[in-house]
Amino acid sequence: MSREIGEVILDLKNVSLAFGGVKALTDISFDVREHEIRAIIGPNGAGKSSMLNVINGVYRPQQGEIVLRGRRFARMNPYKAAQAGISRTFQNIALFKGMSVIDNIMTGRNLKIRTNLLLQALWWGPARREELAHRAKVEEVIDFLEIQHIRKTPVGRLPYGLQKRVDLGRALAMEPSILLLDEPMAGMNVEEKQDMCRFILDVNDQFGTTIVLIEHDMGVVMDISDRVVVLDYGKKIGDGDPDAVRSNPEVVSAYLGAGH
Amino acid sequence: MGFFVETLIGGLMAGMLYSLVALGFVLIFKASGVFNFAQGAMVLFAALAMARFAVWIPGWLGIDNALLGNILAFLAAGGLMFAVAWVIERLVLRHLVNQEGATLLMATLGIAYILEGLGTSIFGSDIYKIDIGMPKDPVMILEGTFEGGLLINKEDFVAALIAAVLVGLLTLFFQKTSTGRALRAVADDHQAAQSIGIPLNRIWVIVWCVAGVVALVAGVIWGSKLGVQFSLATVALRALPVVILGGLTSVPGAILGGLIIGVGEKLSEVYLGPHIGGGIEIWFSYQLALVFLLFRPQGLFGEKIIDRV
Amino acid sequence: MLYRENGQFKTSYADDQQIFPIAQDRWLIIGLLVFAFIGVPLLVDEYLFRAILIPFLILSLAALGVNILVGFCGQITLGAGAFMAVGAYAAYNFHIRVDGMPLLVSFLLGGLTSALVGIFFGIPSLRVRGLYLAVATLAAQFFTDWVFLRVPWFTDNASSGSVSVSNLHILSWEIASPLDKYLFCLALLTVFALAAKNMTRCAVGRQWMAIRDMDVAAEVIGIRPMFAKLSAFAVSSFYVGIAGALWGFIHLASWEPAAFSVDRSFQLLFMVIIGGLGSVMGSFFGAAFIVILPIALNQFLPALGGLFGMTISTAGISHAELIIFGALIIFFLIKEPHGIARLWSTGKEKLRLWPFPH
Amino acid sequence: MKPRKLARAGIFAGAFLASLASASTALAQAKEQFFPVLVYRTGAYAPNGSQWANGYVDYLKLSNAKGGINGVRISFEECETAYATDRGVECYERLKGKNGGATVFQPLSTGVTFALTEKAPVDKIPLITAGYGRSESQNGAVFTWNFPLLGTYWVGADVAIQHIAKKEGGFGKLKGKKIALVYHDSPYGKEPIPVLQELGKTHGFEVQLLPVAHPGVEQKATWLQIRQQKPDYVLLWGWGVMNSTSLREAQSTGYPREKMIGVWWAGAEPDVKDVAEGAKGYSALTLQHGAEPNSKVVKDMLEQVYAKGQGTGPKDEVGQVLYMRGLLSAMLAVEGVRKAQERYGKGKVMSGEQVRWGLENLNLDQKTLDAMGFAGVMRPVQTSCLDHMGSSWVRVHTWNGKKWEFTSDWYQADEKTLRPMVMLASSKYAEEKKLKPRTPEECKK
Repeated sequence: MSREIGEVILDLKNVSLAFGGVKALTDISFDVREHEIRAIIGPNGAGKSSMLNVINGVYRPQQGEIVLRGRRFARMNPYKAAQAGISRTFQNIALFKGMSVIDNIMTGRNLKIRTNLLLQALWWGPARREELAHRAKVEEVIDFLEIQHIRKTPVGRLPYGLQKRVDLGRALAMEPSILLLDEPMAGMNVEEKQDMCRFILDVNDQFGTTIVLIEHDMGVVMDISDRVVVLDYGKKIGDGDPDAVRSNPEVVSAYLGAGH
Repeated sequence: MGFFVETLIGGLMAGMLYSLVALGFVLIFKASGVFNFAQGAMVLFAALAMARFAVWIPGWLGIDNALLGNILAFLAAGGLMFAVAWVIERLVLRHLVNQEGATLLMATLGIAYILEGLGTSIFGSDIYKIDIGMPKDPVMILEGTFEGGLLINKEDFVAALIAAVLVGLLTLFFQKTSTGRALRAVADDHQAAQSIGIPLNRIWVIVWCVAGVVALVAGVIWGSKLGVQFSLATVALRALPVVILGGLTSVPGAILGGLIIGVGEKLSEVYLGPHIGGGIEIWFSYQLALVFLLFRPQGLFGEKIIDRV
Repeated sequence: MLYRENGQFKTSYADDQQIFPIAQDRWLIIGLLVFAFIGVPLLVDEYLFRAILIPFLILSLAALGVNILVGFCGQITLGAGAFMAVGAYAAYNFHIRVDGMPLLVSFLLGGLTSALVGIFFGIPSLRVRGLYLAVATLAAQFFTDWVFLRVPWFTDNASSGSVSVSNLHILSWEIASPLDKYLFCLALLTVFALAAKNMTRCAVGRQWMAIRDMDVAAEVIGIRPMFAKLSAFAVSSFYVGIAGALWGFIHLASWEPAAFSVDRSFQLLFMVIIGGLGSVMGSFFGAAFIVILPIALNQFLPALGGLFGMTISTAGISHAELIIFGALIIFFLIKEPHGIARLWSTGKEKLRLWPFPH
Repeated sequence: MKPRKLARAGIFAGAFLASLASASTALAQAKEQFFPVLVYRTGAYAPNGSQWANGYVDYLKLSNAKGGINGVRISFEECETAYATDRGVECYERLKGKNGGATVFQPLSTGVTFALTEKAPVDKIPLITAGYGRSESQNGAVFTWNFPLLGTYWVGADVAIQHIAKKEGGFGKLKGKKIALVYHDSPYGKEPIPVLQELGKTHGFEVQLLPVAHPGVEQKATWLQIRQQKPDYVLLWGWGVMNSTSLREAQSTGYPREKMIGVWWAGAEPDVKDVAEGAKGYSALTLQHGAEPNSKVVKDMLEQVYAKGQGTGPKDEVGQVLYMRGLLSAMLAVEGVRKAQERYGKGKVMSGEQVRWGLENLNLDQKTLDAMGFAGVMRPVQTSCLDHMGSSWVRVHTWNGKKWEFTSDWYQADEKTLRPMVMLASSKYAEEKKLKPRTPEECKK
């Protein structure tokens, strides 16, 4: 791989999260380095999605902090996270169902919109130029993901695999520095999975985007990630490069051995 | 002090009736997710039917007994409300399964129009009287304790009593009967209920029937107090803050909410109204509900909403 | 065969992002506008102007405003009447209290005031949603009803609380005849509809729709819910406020708070749901349906009765009107829950493929 | 769209166009004087509105039965307003040009009156608002087309105070008294307030304002306040179901009905009949007439209209208070036309403008009225260009548990108080509208 793994850009320290009395995450710490692909694995209900939700501020942990490029966040919120260059996809595809593919991806450009409401209402000068410039950017994403043929289709009508791709497209349109992927390949057939893998690697490779990913498919995870965190019942039970994790006995008994 | 107590009691009495209308809302919302704006029209329709049947039926059958006439009229009106519930399920709800809340809400408004039009064209648009022998004149009590005594309206008292009994009966119905349990199951989870073999359509008919009976009782009480007239349909708007305050899915919430709103609006009108011009009770109750919502978005007893991603 | 886009190639994104990318649509709309501005005035009599077309135009504008909030941003409101009232009374006060205030300026100020009030009453939307929000907006409705009845300052201390305006003019154009009023409303509506279309295809429109479709995801990609929701409330209330000012100044000329009662709010919500949520076009369809239907029924039923030799009493007609109106609404909701606009677009799509549907 | 749907849509559109066409291409029939009738037979105010409408329409029928207006037959058409201003405006627009043009409009709604006041001058159609509408429109110099015949709310307020003063034993006794006004929270209910406040200042009584929100079924708090404040008198300014609700609440809070006085819109059978005994002792002003089942005009009506099965409403309501109000309103309009014919040609159809002249020069003396069957029902009315009200005779009647009975002598409004207020308010209106009031010379034309 040509890219160079850099310094730690995201550091989670002693994060604990509970809903009511139920503990979702207990005292978890791990870090993410620039340009790497970091995977989070674990059995169902291990707290993987909660982990991503903590990173980009959808959930607020009761304890712990997030350090992003040296800045401490005791409380992250999704908007702040987005501003800081974190974007993500969702496990159950949270696309905007009433909008077309193009519009969905265009929403990813939202933080970069500068003109105000009045100019937009008039479709005038700067607003128009800006809109077209962003459209051009979005077309690049569309080309990259090879979804040109469906750009005008309402996303609600697309098959699952394509929706996942659009979801990724929307996240990419933000030009993120860190990309969180929540089970990007769940429910896909082998071919689709291959495509998706290719996109992930290409993103990482071409744009140098740091990727944090949750995935069930062990083969894929071990293939593409640089380092892996293993969670079980909200606790961290393993952390390291794929080989190290694979040979970690605790992980083996909790997860791999369980016959997933 | 005596006056404060009187206002308080007046508020509680009014609140009890709001609870009754709110209960109709909650029942239907719980079981079918429909925010039933036609509840007010149902109250009107039921009351109109009751008022007219009480005159017509004794006429047809040649009965001279007022009590018997009223009972027959009540039964007939109840039967009519059952028919209405069945027709609504058949012609409207069944075709609107899985639609969005706003669409359903509009559909119930459509139902409200139909019921209003139908009710007034069948039964007439005059003011009609329901005379179930409620005492009209007030009594004074506790004249020793409070200066000038406490004025208690017997009619309100009886009305509140009837409302309380109905609420009690409904609670029993929900807790003790199998139909009641099925209703609660449906309220908790439509699909789960369906998968264990509870027929949704039938449940809907039943719950609309129950709401119809609640509307009938509310209509009889209000009608006997104020006369049965088109304006009864507007009680729905008075009961909305109640359901919001109490939570859309909570029966105890509807009852407690009704009492809070009743007391709140009467106290505000009497003590605050004169300083800012009066006529504030209707918006005051909405503001009360609104302020409350800002602290508890799901209402007093509503289920907490958790976002899942 | 006429409705074809073969041979119409887009060579730039600008072309592709036009309001009507298909040439036939463009011509149809231009034709309609020309007809509305030139054809209608030649054909139509005073009754149609005053009783149908002017109310239709004004309520279309209001429905457009409501659609921005409900259809595009997903925030249900039952308080639209309140914002009409705010717009009307604010415009009235600017009109009479500031000497020489141009009519259009007082309308715009009325709209802006309404927008501010809208933002204020939109604040609960940050905490509550759905039907709870709908009821919360009723608070705005009843509160404004009361304010305009009770605070004499707003009605220029008129003893009855009813206000009236007259001698409306823009520069030297006296807006007096039904035709003038029609053209004035039409011009305003055209401008505002265009602006609405622009907003909904721009960033701000996407923000609204994103909040509507999935608010958590919207926040994750950097849309601030507060800004999106409150801007929708502001823009919507602005539109509704302008419509209120038109309703008061142009249609009624003399009004009381009851003109903007809760019934009006329900009526507007009906329009957007029947017309089509999230569709600019739908607002017009809905307004037409709701404005014309009762009047048509009211006139059509006696004629129908006459055919069968029956005379139906006024009361009978009104009752039948209520029943039929309610039934038609339910019928529409069942047949096409997404509104008339959806029927329209399905129709268009079929036409595009016709005669080869597969 | 499926063809079937298309067809359905087509049928609907066609039907609609046809009905519009029939509406707008007015069938101009010669020799018929067209009376549009704005009514409300549905909605919250239907019980009161229907009775008025029945009386109105019946009188038009009776006039036809008696040979029309000097041979000119009357045609009429009802239009339902549901007491809503915008529907009222639509009705007005629909009917104003029909059948050769509307003679006169009587909307029976203060809200609609306000809206039509702006439109009538443009269309040159007079507006009769007998006993309602804008009080300052009495000034015909400014309100050229408005005719608040027989009385305005200001007259009502003034007479109500006179009546109280008489019961108390003179205006001097009013000092320190407390009078509550329970009113419908709308322009209608607010109209009397300035007069009451003015009189309160003059005579030293306190006015307590208690608004009741539309439609008026929720009055508990209002009556609790009355119970707390214990006003000496309660004036009731309600309409429709609000009136009976007030009486029921008064009963249940124990406020003496004898101390309650209603305006003439709160003193009819629908307001009290279901409260029956509970409303006993309650008084209301009358717009001259009360319930007049024994008057000659009612007998004529029963003989010439109802006996032939042409009556509009139920027979037993003929002669009731609101029925009579409608009947009188129609009579005034008919007499306006008759008067106009005296000048512009007997046996001809009069235009709105001509009818206005007629209404402005109405002079119904007692002899004429008696001859028409209004003996004991009405006192003379004489209008002029500057006075569009014509008379301000008011009596008080009281509900005895079964029917209304007159319990006072005739009162007349105090011009000294009211005239300056009318002039002030109407000149403010003229100023706002940039109208130039008519001078006495212009009136002569």
